[in-house]
Amino acid sequence: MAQTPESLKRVLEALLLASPEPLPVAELRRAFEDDPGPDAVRKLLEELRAEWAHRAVELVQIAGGWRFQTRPEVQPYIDRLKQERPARYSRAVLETLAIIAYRQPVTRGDIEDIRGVTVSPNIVRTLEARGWIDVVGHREVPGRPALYATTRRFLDDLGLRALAELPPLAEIEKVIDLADQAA
Amino acid sequence: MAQTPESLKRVLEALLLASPEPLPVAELRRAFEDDPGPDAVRKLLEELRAEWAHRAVELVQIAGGWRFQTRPEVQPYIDRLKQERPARYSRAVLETLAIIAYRQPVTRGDIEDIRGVTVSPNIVRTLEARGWIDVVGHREVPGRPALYATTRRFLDDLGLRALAELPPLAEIEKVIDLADQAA
Amino acid sequence: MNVIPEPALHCARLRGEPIGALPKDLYIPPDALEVFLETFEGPLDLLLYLIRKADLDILDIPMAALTVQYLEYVEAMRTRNLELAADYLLMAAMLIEIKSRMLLPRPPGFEREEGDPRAELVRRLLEYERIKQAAARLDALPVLGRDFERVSVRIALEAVEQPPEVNLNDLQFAWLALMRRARMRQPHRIRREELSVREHMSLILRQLEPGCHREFVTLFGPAAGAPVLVVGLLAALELVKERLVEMAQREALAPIHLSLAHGADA
Repeated sequence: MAQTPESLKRVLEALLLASPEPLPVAELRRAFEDDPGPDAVRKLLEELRAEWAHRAVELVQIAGGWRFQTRPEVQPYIDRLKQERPARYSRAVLETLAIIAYRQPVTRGDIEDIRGVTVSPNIVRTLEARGWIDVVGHREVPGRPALYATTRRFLDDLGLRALAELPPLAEIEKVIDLADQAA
Repeated sequence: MAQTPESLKRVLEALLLASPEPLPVAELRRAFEDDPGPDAVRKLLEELRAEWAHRAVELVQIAGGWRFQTRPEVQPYIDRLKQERPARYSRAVLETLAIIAYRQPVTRGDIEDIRGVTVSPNIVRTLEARGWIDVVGHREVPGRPALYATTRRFLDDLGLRALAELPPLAEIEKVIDLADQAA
Repeated sequence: MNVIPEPALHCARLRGEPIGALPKDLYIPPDALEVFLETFEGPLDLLLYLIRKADLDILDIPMAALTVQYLEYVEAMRTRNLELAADYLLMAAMLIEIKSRMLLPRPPGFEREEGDPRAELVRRLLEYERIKQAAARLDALPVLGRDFERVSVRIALEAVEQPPEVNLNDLQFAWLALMRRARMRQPHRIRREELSVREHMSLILRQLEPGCHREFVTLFGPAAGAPVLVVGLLAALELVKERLVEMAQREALAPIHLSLAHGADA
């Protein structure tokens, strides 16, 4: 194939459609014998994104790179074809995930301090099995508890480019200084 | 989504793009709450096929149903992308290979003595699978451990005519001495 | 018989349906109480509920009233022979302690240092509430596999995997490293590791994916200065020593490659 912008775009489209994992620009460039350069690739990706704007599949940019994914509107159709639907996570799992996402890296003890209850190993295992959290080290205190953090897969699965794109934590209503109030 | 022919077509497209398996018409119809009927679905699939005629991905009908697949012309691009960055063997594998090359025939025990750590069976298997080492006999001691040596293929792959063409050890040792003196 | 404070039941749900208010003297089946209590994620959640329900000012909690209410719930649990989680009892003890400290007359001048005895409780309640909200917002985000799917167009042909290349230099330097190590293999004191080294160890581990090789310097970004690279190298060596990571270098001064050790992720 000659490398006209149009043919480049068609190749990029095919590569992205064929890849189950998101592809970063640097990776996409490796596919070409003559590297079109990052700017050209980015421009073509933006054009592709626009071309797909009116379809039921969209091209998105997330932490791991660029990926085609179905739009939420078609999910009911897909669900009807699916054997099983993924279960929703319990509040305990979601709160644990939120603490790890917003306060990482944290130990199980940190999570228990914030939630005020014991954290069952199952909860942590569920999130690890999903590939959303992993152990990034150990805190150097007695017992060397594991430090958990969210993974890139977590961002990818939620369609985010970075942790900064998570919904912001609610502002603490007022700066509390009860000591001053009492004084 | 209202079921206009256009929106039906977009949903069919998304279903097929998201399915790793080919989907027969009967299966596709199941995705809709109001079954559009086999003829309508088939007509839309034909239209879709025509729409994709000028792209690097095509919609094809095979025994199992309909599926999207990449055209053969994009295969070189996919291959380049899939090709791992020149993978390399771990230090453990290289050291084991060096020991077998220079000290052959050797047992796993010999390798462990020189490396000072256990040699995992995986390392030996990796080198055997590559066709670079094989078992040339057994040492006649309790347990009759296998004796490993390098193969003809090893010499060929490294561009050597004979083992004698390996860099001489004396030279290597000299390099270490020089380095140690400099330190 | 103990009566469950009635308004609480508004928030109890049985199979997703709210359980309506029950007349005070009606027998409450034990499993209904259980379901009600299960809607709470723990003592902080229960306290928040009590505070919000009674429209109390979280920044100025009337400790006496709140403690009484909380203890009523705990008592109800106890009489139902529900397994009373230690977490709930611990909180009960903490509430009583705060309440009594507030009753103590404080000598003038001590207020400032000691502060309000409720401060820590309020901090925890607010932090928990934020996390609770954050969890709900996270759950509202579209999730792969639930709200959207990845595409998976079939690739017509599959590529053949390329085995790694090895050349004479690799062998020579593998041997060199072996010899050098053999000479140095003598007992040496283990230095106390610095925290920054450990931190970099995690940093390296998390960037390595099973089966993939990464060039050492790419782990730290282009802006990393010499000190970072030195600490990074120490960390990498430590990981190698602990057999968590494997290192490969084609020749002196050539790029150092790191990969996860086999079995490290087991």
